[in-house]
Amino acid sequence: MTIDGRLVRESIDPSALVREVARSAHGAIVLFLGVVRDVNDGRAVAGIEYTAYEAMACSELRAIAREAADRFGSSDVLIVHRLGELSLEDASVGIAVAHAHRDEAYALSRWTIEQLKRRVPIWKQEHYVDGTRDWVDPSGRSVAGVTP
Amino acid sequence: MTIDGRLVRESIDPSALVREVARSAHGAIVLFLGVVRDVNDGRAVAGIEYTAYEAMACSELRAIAREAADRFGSSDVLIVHRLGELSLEDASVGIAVAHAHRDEAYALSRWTIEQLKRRVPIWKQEHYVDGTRDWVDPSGRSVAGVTP
Amino acid sequence: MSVTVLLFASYADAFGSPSVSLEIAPGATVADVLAACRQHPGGDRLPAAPMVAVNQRYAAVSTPVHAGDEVALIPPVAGG
Amino acid sequence: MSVTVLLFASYADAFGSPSVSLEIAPGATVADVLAACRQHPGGDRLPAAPMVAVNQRYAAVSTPVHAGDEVALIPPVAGG
Repeated sequence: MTIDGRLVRESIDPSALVREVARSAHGAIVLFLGVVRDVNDGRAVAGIEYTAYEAMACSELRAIAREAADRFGSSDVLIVHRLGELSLEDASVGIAVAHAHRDEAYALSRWTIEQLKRRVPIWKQEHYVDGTRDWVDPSGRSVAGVTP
Repeated sequence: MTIDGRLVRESIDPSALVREVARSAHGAIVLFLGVVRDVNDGRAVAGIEYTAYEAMACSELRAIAREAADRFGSSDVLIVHRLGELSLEDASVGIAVAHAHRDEAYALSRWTIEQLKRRVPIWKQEHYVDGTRDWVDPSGRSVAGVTP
Repeated sequence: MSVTVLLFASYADAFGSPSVSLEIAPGATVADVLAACRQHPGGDRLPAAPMVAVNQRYAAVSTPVHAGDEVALIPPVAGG
Repeated sequence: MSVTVLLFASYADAFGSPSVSLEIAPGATVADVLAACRQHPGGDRLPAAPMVAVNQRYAAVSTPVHAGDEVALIPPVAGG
């Protein structure tokens, strides 16, 4: 059984994540991948650097996986978040969940990514095609004067 | 761009499906896998044989992929269904969808699997651990006298 | 005219064959094909309103059937 | 007593450092740590109510801070 969260620096392998959560009791597997897009808020993106408060991010990822598994019962949950320099189309996060039934597998996957985006101390600095860089603040608040 | 549906006889490779729908315009990829479970309706399952009205199943899979892509706009959709003898933990269906945003990617994935289960002329005969076999009828109607 | 009806899964088991050949009158519809199928050995096992495809598309009972059409009875589907 | 506060991402940029060392009184809380941070060069750039973690868990402003605790200011998270 897999209920785990990890930070990695190498690329995320979808088949490997799926393999870790597959069990013969599960009829449905949902894999979510967050991927570096070429445009964000209208600006052309060249790449993203992810950093984290690593010890806390790891323990939050594990806590989310555990809470997800407890919420829906008899599930396998694996969350992997990548750190470092990512290029377009690289996956930054992979969430693999498996459950007997698909209703629960989808709900679990969705709950897990929303929790991750809310709680896990990971940050991203977007590098734009025009050479500028900016910390991304999904909350809309930003540190006055820090962004160029 | 990938908007396609296929029947296959070999095992489904999650990474290959993901690769086909990934594009730099997409920020979210959702992969759904339906997997052979060890129990169905309380009976211990040893394996499943999938058969299809192949020409029509193929065209229905393609039609669903096209309708899904039209519904949510700017999406890549790939549906692969396996036929033949499957063992426990084998994936019978793989649906990979990609969209700029995760809300749409999840909705697309969900819509696609529900349509597949409703429309595509594919049948499964479960083989039970006790040696019996039965056609699975998710609708609850069955052909009188055909099931053992 | 003669029409071949494709059978799959539990229906093929019921009829003991992957297809049956039927004689139907010109101007016949899916309803007529179904009535002829029920006269066939095993046809009594069909449900009240089986799904039917004509030329690989789901058809209504009122859909006309012409010589050369590909007609298929579709058992309850179970993909996924 | 002396407390080291970890800084990340935009906050580390604001302070020009990945951590700051502060002197706070025994019995101090997260609120006191935040007040001391604001006196530091760059501390004026902190938002009104930044998130704070004590020993790698999110903490309230009323959470006590002891010598040896790991205190961190957490900029708006952006994982995923």
